[in-house]
Amino acid sequence: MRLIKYSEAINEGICEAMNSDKSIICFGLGTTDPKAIFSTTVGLEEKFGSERVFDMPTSENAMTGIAIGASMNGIKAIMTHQRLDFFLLAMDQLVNNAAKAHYMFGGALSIPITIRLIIGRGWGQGPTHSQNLQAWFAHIPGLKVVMPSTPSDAKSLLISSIFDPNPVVFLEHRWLHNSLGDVKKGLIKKKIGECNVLKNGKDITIICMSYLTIEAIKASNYLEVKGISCEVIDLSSIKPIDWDSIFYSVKKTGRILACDTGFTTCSVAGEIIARVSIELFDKLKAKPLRLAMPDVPEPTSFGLTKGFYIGAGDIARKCLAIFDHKTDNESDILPEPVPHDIPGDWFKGPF
Amino acid sequence: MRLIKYSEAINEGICEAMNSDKSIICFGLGTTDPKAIFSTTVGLEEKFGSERVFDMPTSENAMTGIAIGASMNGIKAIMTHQRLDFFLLAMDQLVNNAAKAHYMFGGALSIPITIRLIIGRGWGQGPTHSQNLQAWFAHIPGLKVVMPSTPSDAKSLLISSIFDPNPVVFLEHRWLHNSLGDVKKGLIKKKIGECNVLKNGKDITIICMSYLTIEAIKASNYLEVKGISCEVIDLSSIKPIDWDSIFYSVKKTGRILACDTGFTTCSVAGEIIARVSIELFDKLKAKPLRLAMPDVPEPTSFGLTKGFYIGAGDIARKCLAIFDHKTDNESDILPEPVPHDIPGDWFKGPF
Amino acid sequence: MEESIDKKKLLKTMMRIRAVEEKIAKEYSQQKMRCPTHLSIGQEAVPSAISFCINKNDFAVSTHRGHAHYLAKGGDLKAMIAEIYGKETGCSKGKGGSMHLIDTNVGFMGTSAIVGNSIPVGVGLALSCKLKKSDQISVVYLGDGAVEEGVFYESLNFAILKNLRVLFVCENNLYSVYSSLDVRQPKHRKIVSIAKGIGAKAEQCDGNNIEECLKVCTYAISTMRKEGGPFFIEFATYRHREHCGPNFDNDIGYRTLKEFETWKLKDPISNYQNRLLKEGSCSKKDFQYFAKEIDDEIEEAFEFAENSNFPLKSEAFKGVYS
Amino acid sequence: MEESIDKKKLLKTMMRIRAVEEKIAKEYSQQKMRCPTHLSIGQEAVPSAISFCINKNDFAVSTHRGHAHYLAKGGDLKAMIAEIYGKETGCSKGKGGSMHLIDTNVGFMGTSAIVGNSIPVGVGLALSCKLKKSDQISVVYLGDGAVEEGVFYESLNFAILKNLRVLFVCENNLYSVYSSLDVRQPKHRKIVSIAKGIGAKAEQCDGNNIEECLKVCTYAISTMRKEGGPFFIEFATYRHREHCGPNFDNDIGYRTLKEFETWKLKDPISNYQNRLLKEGSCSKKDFQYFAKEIDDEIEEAFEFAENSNFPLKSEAFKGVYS
Ligand SMILES: Cc1ncc(C[n+]2csc(CCOP(=O)(O)OP(=O)(O)O)c2C)c(N)n1
Ligand SMILES: Cc1ncc(C[n+]2csc(CCOP(=O)(O)OP(=O)(O)O)c2C)c(N)n1
Ligand SMILES: [Mg+2]
Ligand SMILES: [Mg+2]
Repeated sequence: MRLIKYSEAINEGICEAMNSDKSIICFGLGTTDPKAIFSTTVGLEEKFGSERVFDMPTSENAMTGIAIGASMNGIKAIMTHQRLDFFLLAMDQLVNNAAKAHYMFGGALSIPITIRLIIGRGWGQGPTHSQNLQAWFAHIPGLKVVMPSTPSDAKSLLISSIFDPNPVVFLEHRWLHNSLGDVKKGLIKKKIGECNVLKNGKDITIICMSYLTIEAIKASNYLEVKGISCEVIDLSSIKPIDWDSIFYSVKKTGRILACDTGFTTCSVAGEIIARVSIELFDKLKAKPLRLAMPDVPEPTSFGLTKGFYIGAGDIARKCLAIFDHKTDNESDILPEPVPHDIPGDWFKGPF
Repeated sequence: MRLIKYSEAINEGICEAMNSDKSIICFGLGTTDPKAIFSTTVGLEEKFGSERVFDMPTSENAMTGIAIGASMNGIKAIMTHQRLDFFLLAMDQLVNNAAKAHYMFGGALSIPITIRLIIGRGWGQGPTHSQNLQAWFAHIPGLKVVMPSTPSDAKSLLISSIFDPNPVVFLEHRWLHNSLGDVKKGLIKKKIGECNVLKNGKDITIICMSYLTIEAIKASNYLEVKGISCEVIDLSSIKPIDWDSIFYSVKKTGRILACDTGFTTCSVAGEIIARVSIELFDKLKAKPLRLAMPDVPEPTSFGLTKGFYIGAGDIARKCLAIFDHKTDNESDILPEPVPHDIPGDWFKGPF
Repeated sequence: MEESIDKKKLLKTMMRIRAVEEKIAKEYSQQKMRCPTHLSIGQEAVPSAISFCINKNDFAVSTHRGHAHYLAKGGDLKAMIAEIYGKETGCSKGKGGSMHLIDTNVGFMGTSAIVGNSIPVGVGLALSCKLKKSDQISVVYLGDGAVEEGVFYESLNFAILKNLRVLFVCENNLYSVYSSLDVRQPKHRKIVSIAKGIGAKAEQCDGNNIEECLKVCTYAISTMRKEGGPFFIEFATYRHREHCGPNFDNDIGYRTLKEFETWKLKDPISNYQNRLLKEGSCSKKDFQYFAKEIDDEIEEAFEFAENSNFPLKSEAFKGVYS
Repeated sequence: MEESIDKKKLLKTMMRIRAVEEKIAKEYSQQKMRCPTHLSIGQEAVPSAISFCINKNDFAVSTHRGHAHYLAKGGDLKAMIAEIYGKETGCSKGKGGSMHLIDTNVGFMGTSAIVGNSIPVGVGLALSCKLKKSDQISVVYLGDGAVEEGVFYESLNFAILKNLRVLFVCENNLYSVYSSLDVRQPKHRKIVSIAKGIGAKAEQCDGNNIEECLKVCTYAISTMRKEGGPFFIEFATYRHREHCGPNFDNDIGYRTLKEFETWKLKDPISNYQNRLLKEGSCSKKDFQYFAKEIDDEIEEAFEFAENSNFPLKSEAFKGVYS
């Protein structure tokens, strides 16, 4: 066992990759500043030099195109944005260019770029610093999308993303940066497109991603006590998604709850419900369930975010309801932590 | 009956609105050029002057922000882009600004802008001139999204969009521009969020939008002959969507096929399947069905687009299969028109 | 000019902004203002000068670092503090926080947490004025980082094209977060020269000298009012505290203590106080009196904020559509 | 210089591009080239000149109007025509069409159907060269409309910042689709002055005079090779035919016949032919000989395209991922 933080795992992943391949570069606003993007890029410039590791102008769109152009000549770029929301400026380059270049030039090119986007919630991040738009990226043919929930996946999936010949959108949740996990040394990889079955169960399949995996595990522990056996699937990759494992699990349990950190309408969770309903209609023992963020921008106020986020309690309640469990006091079930808007004591705001 | 073209209906809608309200402006690349955005803006500059109707620089992102800013001071802007794909440059302004301003400023502002985006398919438009990204817009709280399929809806929904106090994304399909329909004179409005039940039926609900409505109607006529009675729902509004009518219909028919002009994964059709499966699980007599464009960029070649688009035949085959209809020769069913890549003889390419 | 300006009022405007920010800094560690907050301490001269050149019905938009701009435009202090506290009495009803301030009553049309995002909005406001044949102007505050966004360039191009009255106020404080200009913009290329290249009238100005700021702004605005069209001003300025949050951060190594101290010496407020003392237009007593008046107002605002209620949880789900 | 350049080859390069475009125009109405197609007739001098100044291993990227740039860089003619016909032998296997041409064998790294979209790509290619310590340069073709996109400005800023060898070739043909410069850019503001304001070395050049083009390009490229850093050149040019498609469009009213005729008189090819005749470096026979050679090659290319197969339908679903 070697416990390290998620943020350290990211850093290690970049280091290992850059060590093993001189064609990898790493840039983004703040990459070389003292905060080093929540410590994930710390020490990289010292190790690999300022040609390969650099800060950049606030020019998200051009910088994406520049990564694309460099990748056409054998460079593998890792670009980071401190919030996904900033990357909305670069949708033209991402969608009209990176995602399609391999296809529309008949295979003449590959675009091996990795775009790290930090997503989050809470502590007053508000409407434009908290968007979880994985559904957007999943909608676009040609993009791969990953959302690791453990330090080990963070490292291994990041390495796989960097070496993947396609553009990969790598979504890391701010609330996971300090979580600890066992992480192997070296250049470890994990196949993009394979989920983690974190827990075997027989009554219901709970599908989750990124930070919600933490909440799903908590809920499943609680439900176990109540006699409901949950199979917990951490998606880990969003596109390609591991349909085989999902279908296999739902065939077994006959029930599904799909959770999502993003808005509800046209969400990844919705896609999962749709596909499962189409493919496994006859196997479902109960209506499928979804728990995604409401179709509402995230408000800033501490008061307004109370009860706003999806937590273990919400997951547990959804599952209990489908089994017609009566509970005396609903709000007693895995209550929201206090304060509800931070991931843990380590978080000292503002960023 | 007064038959006019879809493109004329758009033009009339703008005229009527601008006539009735001096605060409306209309701009976009080509608005005042001789082609007048597929004739939809013809004559507007003459009628309303060059202060209110103007061409613009190729600066999609800034122009969106400019529309937003003007709207904060009582101007209602109609902005048009000749392809949806160009508008990807403006996602920051649309999503981080227009969609959220009303909410994140606590209601202090409204953003009454209408963004006309032309979508399409065929005739070598290729990967970056053919995207139907309604699912993206539907995913974002604060946006309204409409996709009229008839000239009458085009006019009335456009007028409603212009006068709606929220940002509305108005998607018009190039293949509909020349379609004829009965359109009332005057300042007619249609409520955003109400679908059209185009055909009553009892066996299956076919949900469609925009150009696919034409194909769905063809398919339903064919299916009728085969003894399958289809209820055809033209969504018309994508967000808000008319859940009441959809649920009402599916409760009746017990079967659903959701069609979509966009990519499959995380599509609007997927959202409909998900919601229907969740809400009407017990009412479904057969697995729900979806027919959306594949998760593939649209290729350019005439050869490659053969059989690529969703047509009446595909819709019919999907429906027949769910009723276990055996058909002697599948490909005989409503064959793809020849040539398959144009909407009709009126289309003379290239634009 | 010398004669006509109200020097005391100028000073007081700056002092008030400073005091509000200092108070936020002081209380911030209590963890009651739970949102990213970017203070303008050190950068008070520019908005203060501008507040003397524009009218209440002129427009302004700003950035993540918007407190000073909001206050200088006449924004409601209580509503701002309450907003930072996330209260229902906040100017954005708690939905926006420090980065989303608005007061439409005084033409302050919002700040944005996305760099460059409010620039075209300011241009759109100016377009609306032209359409309405009003002679209002629109002030766009932006940082040295924001000029790196393509939208800045697109917006300025359009403002010139349509001859719109937009005052672009670029507060060049040398940093974007902790990234210095070196890693973002070509050496020896001045920001003002970009604006000129695009075709705008443009000037540079010492952003620590409020009287110079006032002069340059007055000139720019009178030019705009006369001839129409935008004007771009690059102000040299410096933030004293960390990029985001209440503390000093000279220890973390992105800038030298020497640099900090050099700029600290140029502090717009203490310098102006010294100058007014020297020329006899103000006494130390005046300063104390101002400070007291300001403190009372601030005290009241913080009390107001603290005593206000959080919005109801259910409000989170309302107001998505108008 | 006069002595050293191969004038015949220069002329022939232009004539070949023109002849290809004329042939496309001639065949287009057959409706076999079913994709938006933007011809460069009238704009041949610029890419022809550049083809004389750069090496095969230098890079180039271009726009929707990319045929001439592809050919000048040495792109395979047959593969281009086949691509426009949508055939499996096309340079993009039929997936891209006229607006998505590529030939990586000669460093032609693609065209884009989105205005401005390929500009940062060209800068990224130059960055890769710097990282690999190669002295290759990267040519970015763009139109006068593309400079209105913020990404142009962002890309140029970065190229200067990192001292990248990017040659920005702006073909100013006065129009973006049917919109004249008047409605898009400030009067009297030159595009070249934007580039200078951003901090680039920049020149203007008559894009109809191939020898002047050659001179300016040679200077720009030798400067870049010596000093590093980008260079921006604005070329005055004019397209003879409609924006998209094979026809003339002087009848539709966005430009005057007079304007068209004035520019037609500056036609780069006939003028150069006259000049070479006059100075005796070429005879009419030479022209005929060139034309014949070119026509044969083109005939063969069109035959190749016509005789090639469409890709299998199933290919549409392949190659989304690498
Ligand atoms: C589009 C975008 N990119 C990055 C950020 C992160 N960010 C927040 S504040 C800031 C600094 C911008 O610098 P400047 O414009 O000089 O303003 P200053 O903070 O110095 O006042 C940055 C980069 C953002 N908010 N938006
Ligand atoms: C982002 C974007 N906006 C608009 C268009 C529509 N469009 C296609 S070609 C073109 C003209 C651009 O003008 P310019 O850059 O001068 O090139 P030219 O056609 O004159 O060669 C435009 C606006 C587009 N393709 N992409
Ligand atoms: Mg700054
Ligand atoms: Mg042009």
